Formats: sequence, C-alpha cells, structure tokens
Amino acid sequence: MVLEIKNICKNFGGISALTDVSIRINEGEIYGLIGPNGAGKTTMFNIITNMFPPTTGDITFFNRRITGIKPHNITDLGICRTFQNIRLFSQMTTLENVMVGAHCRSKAGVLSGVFRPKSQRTEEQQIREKAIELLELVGLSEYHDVVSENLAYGQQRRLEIARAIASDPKLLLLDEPAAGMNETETANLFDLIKQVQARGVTVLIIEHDMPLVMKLCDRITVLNFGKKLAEGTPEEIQNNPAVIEAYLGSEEDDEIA
Amino acid sequence: MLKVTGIETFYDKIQALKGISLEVEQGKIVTILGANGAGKTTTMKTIAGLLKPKKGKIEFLGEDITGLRPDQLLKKGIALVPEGRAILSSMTVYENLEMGAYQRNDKEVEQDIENVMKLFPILKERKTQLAGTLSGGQQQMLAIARAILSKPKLLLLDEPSMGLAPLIVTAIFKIIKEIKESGTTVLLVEQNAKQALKIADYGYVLETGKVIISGNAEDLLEDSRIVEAYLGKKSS
Amino acid sequence: MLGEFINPYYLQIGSFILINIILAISIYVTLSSGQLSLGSAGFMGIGAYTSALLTIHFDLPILVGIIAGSLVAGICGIIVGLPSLRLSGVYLAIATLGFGEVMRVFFVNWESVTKGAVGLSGIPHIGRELLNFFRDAGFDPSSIGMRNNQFTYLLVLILLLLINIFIIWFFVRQNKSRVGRAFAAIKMDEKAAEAMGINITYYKVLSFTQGAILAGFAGALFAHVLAYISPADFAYHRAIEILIFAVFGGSEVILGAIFGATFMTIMPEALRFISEYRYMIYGLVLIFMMAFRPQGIIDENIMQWLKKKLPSKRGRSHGSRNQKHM
Amino acid sequence: ACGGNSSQSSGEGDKGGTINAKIGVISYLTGPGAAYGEAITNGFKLAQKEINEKGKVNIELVIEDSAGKQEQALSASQKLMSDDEIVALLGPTLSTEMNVVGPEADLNGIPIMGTSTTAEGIPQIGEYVFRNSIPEALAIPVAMEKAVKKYDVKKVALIYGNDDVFTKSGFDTMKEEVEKMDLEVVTTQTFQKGQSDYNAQLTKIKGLNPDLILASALYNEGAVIMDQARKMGITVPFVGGNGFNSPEVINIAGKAADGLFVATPWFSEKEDPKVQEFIKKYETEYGKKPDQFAAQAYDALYIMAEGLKNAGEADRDALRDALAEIKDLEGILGSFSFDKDGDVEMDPIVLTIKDGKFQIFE
Amino acid sequence: MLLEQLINGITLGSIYAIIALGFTLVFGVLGIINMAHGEIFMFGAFMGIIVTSTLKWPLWAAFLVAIAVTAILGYMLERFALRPLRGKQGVSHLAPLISTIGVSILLENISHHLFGAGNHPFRNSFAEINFQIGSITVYLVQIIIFVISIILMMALSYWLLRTKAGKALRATAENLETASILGVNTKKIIILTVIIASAMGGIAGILVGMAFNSVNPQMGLSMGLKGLAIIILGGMGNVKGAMAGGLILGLSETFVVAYGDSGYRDAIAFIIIIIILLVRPQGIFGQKSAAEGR
Ligand SMILES: Nc1ncnc2c1ncn2[C@@H]1O[C@H](COP(=O)(O)OP(=O)(O)OP(=O)(O)O)[C@@H](O)[C@H]1O
Ligand SMILES: Nc1ncnc2c1ncn2[C@@H]1O[C@H](COP(=O)(O)OP(=O)(O)OP(=O)(O)O)[C@@H](O)[C@H]1O
Ligand SMILES: CC(C)C[C@H](N)C(=O)O
Ligand SMILES: [Mg+2]
Ligand SMILES: [Mg+2]
Repeated sequence: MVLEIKNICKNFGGISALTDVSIRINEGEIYGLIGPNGAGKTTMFNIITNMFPPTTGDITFFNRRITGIKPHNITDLGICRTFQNIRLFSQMTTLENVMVGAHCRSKAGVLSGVFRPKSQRTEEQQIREKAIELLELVGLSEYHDVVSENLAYGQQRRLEIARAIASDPKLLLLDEPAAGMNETETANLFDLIKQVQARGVTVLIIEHDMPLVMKLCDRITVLNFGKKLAEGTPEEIQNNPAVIEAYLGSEEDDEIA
Repeated sequence: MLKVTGIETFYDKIQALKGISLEVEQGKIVTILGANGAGKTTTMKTIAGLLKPKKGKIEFLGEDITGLRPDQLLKKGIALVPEGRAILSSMTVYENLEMGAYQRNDKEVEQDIENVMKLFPILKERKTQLAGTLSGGQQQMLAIARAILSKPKLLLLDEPSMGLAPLIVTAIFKIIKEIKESGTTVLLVEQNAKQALKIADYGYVLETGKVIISGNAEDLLEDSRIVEAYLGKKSS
Repeated sequence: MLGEFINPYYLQIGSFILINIILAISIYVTLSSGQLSLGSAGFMGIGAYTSALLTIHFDLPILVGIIAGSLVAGICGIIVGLPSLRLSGVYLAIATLGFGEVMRVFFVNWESVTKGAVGLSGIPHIGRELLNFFRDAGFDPSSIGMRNNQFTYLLVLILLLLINIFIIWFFVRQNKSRVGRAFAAIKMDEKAAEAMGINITYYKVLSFTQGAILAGFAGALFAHVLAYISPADFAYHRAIEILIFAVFGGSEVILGAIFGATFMTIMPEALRFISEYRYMIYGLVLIFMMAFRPQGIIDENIMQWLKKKLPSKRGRSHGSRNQKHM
Repeated sequence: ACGGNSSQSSGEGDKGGTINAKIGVISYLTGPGAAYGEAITNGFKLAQKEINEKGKVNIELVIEDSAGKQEQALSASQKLMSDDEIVALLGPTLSTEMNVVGPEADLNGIPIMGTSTTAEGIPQIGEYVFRNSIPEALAIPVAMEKAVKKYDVKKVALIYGNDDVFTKSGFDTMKEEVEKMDLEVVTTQTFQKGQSDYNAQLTKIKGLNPDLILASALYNEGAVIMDQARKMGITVPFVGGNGFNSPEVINIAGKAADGLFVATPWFSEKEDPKVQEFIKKYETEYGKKPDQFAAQAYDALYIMAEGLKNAGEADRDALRDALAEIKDLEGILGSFSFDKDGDVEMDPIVLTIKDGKFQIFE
Repeated sequence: MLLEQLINGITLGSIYAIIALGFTLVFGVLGIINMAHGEIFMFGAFMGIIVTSTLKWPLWAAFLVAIAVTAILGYMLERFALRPLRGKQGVSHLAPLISTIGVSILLENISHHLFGAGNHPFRNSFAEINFQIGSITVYLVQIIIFVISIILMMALSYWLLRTKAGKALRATAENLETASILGVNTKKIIILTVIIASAMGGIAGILVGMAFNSVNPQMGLSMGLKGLAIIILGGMGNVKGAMAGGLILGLSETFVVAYGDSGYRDAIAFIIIIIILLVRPQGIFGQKSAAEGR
C-alpha cells in the first residue's frame, strides 16, 4: 500500500469540502480522482501534501503516518505534486526548474556551494544530467535555456511534471494535467504518464478529461460534494448511474448541446 | 458586426500576431481554434482592448474601434471572459456579479443577477463566499455569469470549458447556444474543437499568429487537416 | 611623489563606497529569497556598537571586534528572522524597518553603555592602528612621500577592496549553487518551492541571517573607519538609503547592488558644487530612473549583453538566473 | 546665497606684508539644520569682507556642505585638508560632526576651530582642535543660578531631546547642576527629533507642579514646547541651552516665549558700537537679524585673522601655535581668550524674554 | 490627569488615523506604499500657514487652498512617479517604493527651499478657542480633529463597501486588467484615488498645524512613519483598521509618556506592530489572501 487516506474531513468555515473520505492506493497504480467542480479534489491534494491540515482523519504513506509533517518533508519522503494553476518558477529557465526539483535529493550547503569541493561538483553534475534526461522525457530538451514563463501552456504543464519527477517521488500527484490541452497534446500526455508509471512511480491524477482518465487509470474514486460517491475500475465508474447523473452526464446530453 | 483586418500584436519585441483578419456576423457563433501558443488569447485580448495592435484595424458595427480602452469597448457592447478566469478573488461572489453590471444603470440589474444565479445554482449558494476560495470550476462559472450581466452585443469567450467537469462542459455549451439565441453574438476560443465546431456557425484556425484555415463549421468538422491536428486520433 | 597622486578625499569616498556596497549586498541577499528586509540599518548598528564597545572597553583587536560584531548581528538576524517568517511583502518590510527604529531607540536609551545620543568616540581607527603598526615596524609613510592621512586611507581602501572582492565572489558562487537555486525558487513561488521539498523556513532564515551578518559586518567596519558612532547613524534614513542602493542599481543581480551603492554614494559628492540643490536632484534622479528603468539600472538583459560583449568565460557577476548556457 | 566652492578673495596684489590664506569651512547647509549653517556661513562671509578690506591678511574661504552628517563632514574635511594651501578649518556645525572630523584634522596637523560646537570634550580631542563657542557646561549653570534665585525654585522638571547629542549633553549639564544646587526633580521627560506633539509630556509635568522647567532643546522644538505649555496653562519659567537662544523662539512661540532664560555671550541689544554695526551690516546683507551663531562665526574669523597675523605666515603649525597664544581679543561677543585646551574663556550673560523681546536679566 | 492624557491620546490618534487613511487608500487601490504621503501632508500644513498668516485669508480658504494644492501634488505624483511604472514589463514591486521615496525627498527639499528649515507658527484665532472643564483645557481643534477623522473613516468605509465607485476601486485594486474588462475606467479611478488620498493628507496637515502650532519641512517624515506603522497594524488597505490603529498608537504613545518612559515613545509604534504581526500577520482587520494551494 502506497497511500492510505483514512476518514478525511475538511471544513472551511461553514463549508465542508471533504466529508469522511477514505482511499487506498496500491503500488504502481495510476489512480484517478474525479468529480464535479468543487467536489474537493484539489483540497484532497492539499491535505496529502499538508499545505493545510485536515479537520479530522489521517493519511499514511507506506504505513507511516504523514499527517502534520511539514510539506517539504513530505516531498522528502517521496510524494510530489503539480498544481491546477501552473506554478512554475517563472523567471527560471526550464533546466533550472527541473534542477530545483532535485533539491531534496541533493545536499550541498552554503560552504560547499561556495568553495566547491569535488563532492559538490559531482553532485551538481549529476543533478544536471538528471534534469537533462527528464527534459528529454517530457520532450523539452531543446528548450532547456528558455525562461519558463515564455513556454506555451502545454509545455509548461509538462515541465511541471518533469520538475516533480526530479524529486524521485514514489507517488506523483497530478492536478488536471490535461487542462487547456487539445486532443493531440492530451495523447502525448497519456504516453508521458505511462512512461512515468513504467519508472515505478505510483500516480494519483485529478482530471476532467474523461477519455484520458478512462484510458489511463487502473482505479478511480469519484467525489461529489466532498463525499465519496463511487470507487472502482473505469468500466464500473462509467456505468455507475449515480456517477453519470452527478458528473459524467449521458451521451444524449452531449448530443443536445 | 466585427471586422478585424490584418492586426499585428507584439509582446515587447516578440510578435504574437502576424496579420490576423477575421469577421464575425451578427447573431452567429464564430470559433477560433489552434494549438497552444498559436495566438488565440492574444487575438481576443487585442479585440477587447487589453493589448494594442501595432498594425491593422478593428471595426465594430461599422465603427473603427482600434485602440480603444476595454471600458470604452464594453460600453459599445464587447465583453470578454478572459482565459484563466480572472475573477476578483478578494470580493464576494455577489460583488463579482455586481461588478459584471458595473456600466449598467437600469433597475433590472438585481433581477438579472437572480436570473444568472439560476443558470449557475452553485453561485447562489455561495453568494457571500470570497470568490478566491471557490474551486477552479466554480470560478469559471462565475466569470461567465459575470460577463453575461453586462448584456453585451458581442461576447468574447476564451476557453470557457477549461477545467470544467464533463456535465458542466455540456451545460456551458448549451448556455453558449442560449446566449446566441437570445441575440448576443459570440466569438469563442476553444481547445475542445469538436464541441466548439458543433455549436459554431463559422470557424478560424490559427497557427503561429496567422489564420491558416477558415470556413463553415460543418465543413471544418470534416476537414482532414483539422481532424488530424485538433480532433486527435482518438476522437470518440 | 606618490603623495601627489593620492588624494585622501577620494580614498575616503572610495571607502564609503566599499562599505555601502556591502550594505547593498546585504539587502540583495535577503531579496534573493524574496524577502524585503529594511532592517539593515538596525543590524548595522548592532555590529557597529558591538565591535566598538568590545574594542574600547576590552582592548580587543579590531579584527576580533569586527567578527564579534558580525556574529552578534547574525544572531539577532536569526532571532528576528524566525518570527518574521510569518510576514511577507510590505508587512515584512515595515516590521523590519520598525526593528531598526526599535534598535535605534534602544541605543539612545541604554545610556550607561552606549552613551545615548552622545555616541561613542575614541573607537580604534583601522587606518590609524595600521599606521601605528607600520611605524612600530620602522616604516614611515613619508619615506615613500606620503602624508599620514594619505597612507592611512590608502590602507583602509585596500583592505576594504579585498574584503569586497571576497564577499562578491562568495555570493556569486552561492548564487550559482543549490542554495542559490533554493533562494530563487522561494522568491518566485514559496508554496511551489515548499512542494518541491525546499525547507523554506531554513532557507528564508538563512538568507535573512546572511543579510544581517553582512550588515553587521559593514556596521563594524563603519565604526572603525569613522572612529565615532551615534544612534543617528542607524536611523530610518540609513535603511532607506540602503534600499535605494539595491533597487536603483537593480535588485535582481549582484552587480546592480554594487553599481547602485557606487553611483548613489558618488552622486551627492559630485553635486557638491550646487550644494543647495543636490538633494532635490537626488530625488529627481530617483523618480526619473524608476520611470525609465523600473527594474533598476542593471538587470538580467544587461547582464546577458555584457556577457556577450565580454567573451571571457568567467563573467564576474551573474544574477540569480544563472547558467543560461550549459 | 552660499554657493559651493569658494567666495571671491578681494585682495589683488601682494603688497608688503599681506598674508594670503585659504581657510576651509565645513557647514550644515542642506537638511533640517541648514538654518544654523546658513547663519554661520553668513557670519564668516561678513567678517571675511571686512578683514580683507583692512588688507593685512587676505582670507579666501572654501565652503563645503556636510548636510549635518558625519560621513559627509568627514569627506568634506578630507577634501579640504588634501588641499595644501588650506591652513585651517572652521566648523563643522554640530558636535557629532566635530567628533569625527576633529581627530582626523588633529592627525593631519591642521588647526580646526568649531564656532558652534558646544558639547563636552571638543577641544580636548587634540592639540589642533579649538573652539570659540561657549560650552553648555559653562553657560547653563549661570542661567540656572539666576533663575532659581529669582523665583525661589525648589522643584524642577526636566525635558530634553534624547536623540540628539547636543540636547543630550545640555541635559547632562542641567542634571549635574540640579544636583549641585540640591533641587528636587519632579520628573524628567524626553522627546525626539521631529516630534510635534509634546502634550503628553507637558500634561505630566503640569500635574507635578514644578517651579521651573529646564529644557534642553534646539529652538525649533523648544519654541513649540513653550507654546504648547502655555496653552495648557503652565506658567512657570523655562531655562534653556544655547540652541534655545534665537530670535526665532519669539517668532515661533509669540508671547508664549515670555519667561525663557538663556545664558549666552551674544546679546544683540548691547550698546557696543561694534555690535550694532555688525547687526546693521548683517541685516543689509542678508535681510535678517543675526543670531548667536552668526556672531560666533564672525568673531571666529577674526580670531583666525589674528592668529595668522601673529604667525606671520600661512602655515598650519605656525597658525596652531599662534592661535593657542591668543589672549584678550576684543570681538562682538566680548573679550576672548583660549584656555590651555583651546577652549573658550569667557563669561556669559543671562538673557530673558519679556514682552516678546530678549532682555538682560539682572 | 488621566482624562487629560486621554484627550491628548485621542487627538494624536485621530491625526495619525487621518494620515493612515491616505496611505491605506492608495495602498488599497494600487498596492503601493506611497512614501511621499507624509510630504504631501506637510505641504498641506504649509498651505495653511501661507493662507492664514501670510495672505491673511480666513481659515476656510486655507482648507480649500490646501486641498487644491495637495490634490495637484497627488495628481503629479500619479502622473510622473506612478503611471510610468504601471503595466511595464519587469517592474519590480520595489520600483514604486523608490520612486515615491524620490518624490518625498524632492518635496522635502523643495519646501525647505521655499519656506526655510525651521518651524513656522500657525497663528489663528480659531486655534485658540477652548473650553475649561474643571482644570482641563479642551481646544475646539481637538474635538474637530476627532470628529473629522470619524467622518472621513465612515465616509470612506461606506464609499468603498457600498457604492459602485467604491467597488470599482476595489476591483481595480485587485486586478487592473480584470477591472478594465468589466468596464471600469481604471486610469480615472487611480487618479481619483491618489487625489483623494492626497487631499486628505492636506486636511490633516492643517489640522496638525493648528493643533500643535508647529509646521516644518521635516514633519512629513515622522508622521509618515507613524502612518506606515498604523496601516500595518490595522491591516493593509483596511479603513476601519487605519482608524483603530491610529487610536491605538496615539493612546499608547501618550500613555507610554504618562506612565512609562518617554524615551521609548518612538519605539512603541513598532513594538506594538511587531507584537501584533506575530499574532495576526495580516494586521488586526486584515484578511488572509485566498487561494493557497491551487
Ligand atoms: N480556503 C477556502 N475557504 C473556503 N472554501 C474553500 C477554500 N478552499 C476551497 N474551498 C471550497 O471547498 C470546495 C472544494 O474545493 P476544491 O478546490 O477542492 O474543488 P475541486 O474538486 O478541485 O474542484 P475543481 O475541479 O473545480 O478544481 C469548494 O466548494 C471550494 O469553494
Ligand atoms: N505576456 C507575454 N509575454 C511574451 N510572450 C507572450 C506573452 N503572452 C503570450 N506570449 C506568446 O505569444 C504567443 C501567443 O500566445 P497566446 O497566449 O495568444 O496563445 P494561445 O493560442 O492562446 O495559446 P493557449 O492555447 O495556450 O492559450 C505564444 O508564443 C506565447 O509564448
Ligand atoms: C548649531 C548648534 C545647535 C550646534 C550645537 N551647539 C552642537 O554642538 O551640536
Ligand atoms: Mg481543483
Ligand atoms: Mg490562450
């Protein structure tokens, strides 16, 4: 078991964004988290990475309780995320962005950074090589010295994924990676996530692009109004009437449009 | 009603638009398609007055409107729902809607706000919540609702379906159609090419700042170049 | 002979420029992790008073005093930096400005030790101490045709120059390292940096403290170059002046801070001939420069351009955005 | 009015025994205290004109601004000292500045004379450091004694600016004197530069009913303090230091200034023709009445001229020795001598404001 | 005693509050700390003196002239120091800070040049009107200052929260581009705001001149610093916060003098803000920004 989400509740003032949600994610899975807008998906990501604490409930990662641990320590342990509204280090180059991602897997401090002993130079070299390799993986190697804010939208999303992978996560959290991409780009994204999975990374993905989700995920949880509405394989979810009513809509609806 | 001829827009020294011309007829839905970075958003911002074109001319209802400020354009009837849901996050949902009707002085504003909240019931529920704490999709709905409230003649929509749940996407496209039927002309930028072309009357395809294809929506849906580039191999 | 070429007035200005450069770098370092601290004047005061008091009352060598002064300032930096983590932007700026004011009031009121507003005089002067040292060693500046003040100020200038070179080298290298990247990441997006595994508490306090140490260090040097300090030296005006150095020159790159400190120190001197108007001109220059170059005189683009112009591989100063080319 | 570089020297020919000398002036000409620096340089220029007309010595003044800041004062002094032709320095205006410039001048062997620096310990900085301004330690006790006797004072309140070296050292003198005279201090209040509201301090003082208020303040703040005190209904007299002694006090505080005591070497109503002539000349030249700082500066340049005459040549060391020897020189402030440290020896007079005018207090 | 000190504190606090309102307004709309606000306030005070003492016009004319002159200064500030920075690429948030510091240095030196360095008395019979309540003297000016500060605060609150123009202003504050596509003439709103804020500074200048009878080119600095402390204390851009912060500061300064050590008076403002910020980093009335981990 990679991640176990146990009975999470989250209230913002009077609004309860999550109510008693439990999810278990197995190693190597691509797990989908879907649901209507405002269902609490991003909130769940924020709780997993402890950007804010849950009101009640617990999260364990490889059987270790991680609730209340500082966000950077969570990354250290092997969970890394991307953001729904892209949050790159906008003034840095593409390569630097990825190198920052490797921060928690390197250790040079002030003195070794300044005086550059051998160990520091090797480490720096390794980080750089790894970053270049990851840029190749996401297809951005020719943009390595472009400042990231000048990249196109889809490229920025892929860069965010590369940056997250640079931290060697065991669990990768993707928040709507396909938003704003057209279908061709989405298809490329599909390949990318599959490759990430092949590296042995477990993926938890939030996405509204149903064809992508259904093709990509091994299992899916549907949230609705902060509550778990359904859980299962893509087929089960696609055919679950409650999910269709609350989220997917039927093909006929589509045709009316 | 809108006629754009040969506009060129720059970000500092980077030329984003290299002579775009397009036309929108009254009462129609016209859609602009194109890959990431093609210049769709730049086109919309230029029309809405947020960016000033270096060259070219924009006419609205026969009048030259090139270089006017956004607030002046709104007065003439052009409203924009920008990409990335520019809601006012430190104001409440209701205040955001009120701001949508900023230039109106009629008595029906309140009634109209009630009406759009019926269109998006979640907004009614969250009337007094700060807009910045809405979920991504809720913010998008707010942005559309807000633009409708200005009662525009021409509504510019930049990727309205981005980040929305499938049901809501369907609903949004339905609403766009309703908006058109109520007499407002729509210029729509979409990644969701298939859905967009289904409701549109006419379409343009941009690539690196230029119009490369244009035509009736039905024709474009069949166009092999478009099917390949934007509808993807796996269009269901 | 030599004496004719060496004008102590210029040496003096040169020394002030070099001290101001350290101050400008102190604010640049904190800014490089996205924190706007206006506490430099306060830390400068702490360094100055610590060093002055130690050397006056305990007869410690100046070097020891200066090191102690920087360390005490650094410790205060940690103490102030930790709670300040909760603040950002202008809130931090004004709270730190407030810290400086509190320090000044404290120096004014703690009369038994600081002599209050009267200030501390008789602080050992670096140049004069060095002069004595050379004299004891049997060397007289007049033997190379220099007057005493020429000689002392020349020594001070050379010493400060060496210190500056080291400091600049240090921060340029740090900038290009893992630590520098962490600072830059925090500056650009704190939450994202945290999500990428950067311990923002540690790095923010680190950069804040580095700034405090530098300011304290500059303060200690200031005390031993002027030989007299009073609380008024570390007031609001000083804090603002230091901020102007960094922003005017360009706060993105270290060269900007250096340039700003140099330019803004020379300008009032160069304008001496219109003494009554010189501060008006100072104000006007600020307004106009910000209107034309809001990012400061020297920015990334200029750095790139400079690098192209100077093909030498070892550009002397790079900004936070380093390694454009691999 | 006072430009940067140098004012003209009028003597065109070196006939006979004319001594040509360049003297550097460091003065507070921009910033909050510029009024002091302006009065001082005016005093210098007036004296320069007269001295040069007499022909024995021909003085050229090189004036530099210090903006009241130590670093700038030091830079200015370096600039001046590095000019070999400059034989002496006058100024700087503030004691804080002198504390920085004095040791440097001493080290370089150039005589320097303060004309307005009144804090403790200035001439003691070194052999080359002089002043002709009466230190607070001399002036304040005289004024206090007279006021205490006249009003039979038992209880006093003190108020002073604690962030300024000059007002602070004035306060130290007052406190010492209070202890000597065995008076009861009901409260000690402080204020800070640039403050404009003194009501809180004054209310407290008022509640404690002192017989006299000792205020160590510059005239700017001092006048406002008196004004607010009188408005509040405090009627007891004030004793102030030299910074308080200015016609501006009357100008700012109006009739609220009545009841102020100061000790000073300078009294503008003195029936000495020299004094009246000085006042007349100053008024025609600069359009306002001279204050003590202008007067002290005026006398200072005469002292320098005398020193040069006695030294016989424009040489720094010779001038220093000649200055140290000066005894009983008659100036507009009275008879002047240096003591062994190079400090002024002079008896101040006590003035009080009555009906909006400074008057000698008998 | 206590009552007297209370009056002193409230008077001072109200003055601080009026100055802080000017800061808050500009910050609220432009997100800029206008470091020249104190100097504009100082110019207002000098206008009061020139009109009443030199020209011998009546007091109401002084208010009009001060409002007019400070409004013009506000306009010029916006035109030459703020507008050129707006919407330019790569403008750091520090730039407007520095350019307004430039304006403050310029204004201080200009006024120094025009009016001289020293204090100028504000002589006006109106400033002399007072009531005797027991042993306490209360000046009409003190009451007026308090009343004006309350009126300004309420008017501003109402304007910002309830009126259309106020909402437009808040929208502009949050996002210029968004406000403009909603039909707000942002340029006009910004100019208007800076002018209103400056004119409020002008009013405050005259009131201070009358209350304390001391006007000098440096007065802008210390008042400005206090104003800054207050807006941080109350929460940036918050009108009620400015008022509350002003009163808290005025009272605590007064009581530090009355019952503590007057030497710490200048530090108290910042000691309070440091304490408050540690408890509530967004200020007493400030709001946390929305949208954390999206
Ligand atoms: N800081 C907050 N304060 C108040 N309510 C909040 C806050 N953050 C989130 N919410 C509310 O919590 C609910 C869940 O939000 P969340 O962002 O998790 O939705 P989501 O499932 O990611 O939706 P979307 O697909 O639209 O991004 C929403 O109703 C939102 O309005
Ligand atoms: N602020 C900016 N500064 C510099 N270049 C920009 C800026 N905004 C956009 N660009 C560039 O202009 C070009 C057109 O961008 P635009 O945002 O109009 O594309 P788009 O078609 O809307 O793409 P998307 O589908 O990603 O929204 C791109 O190459 C982009 O990199
Ligand atoms: C100009 C004077 C007020 C200076 C003061 N006497 C001092 O010693 O600093
Ligand atoms: Mg979300
Ligand atoms: Mg776009």
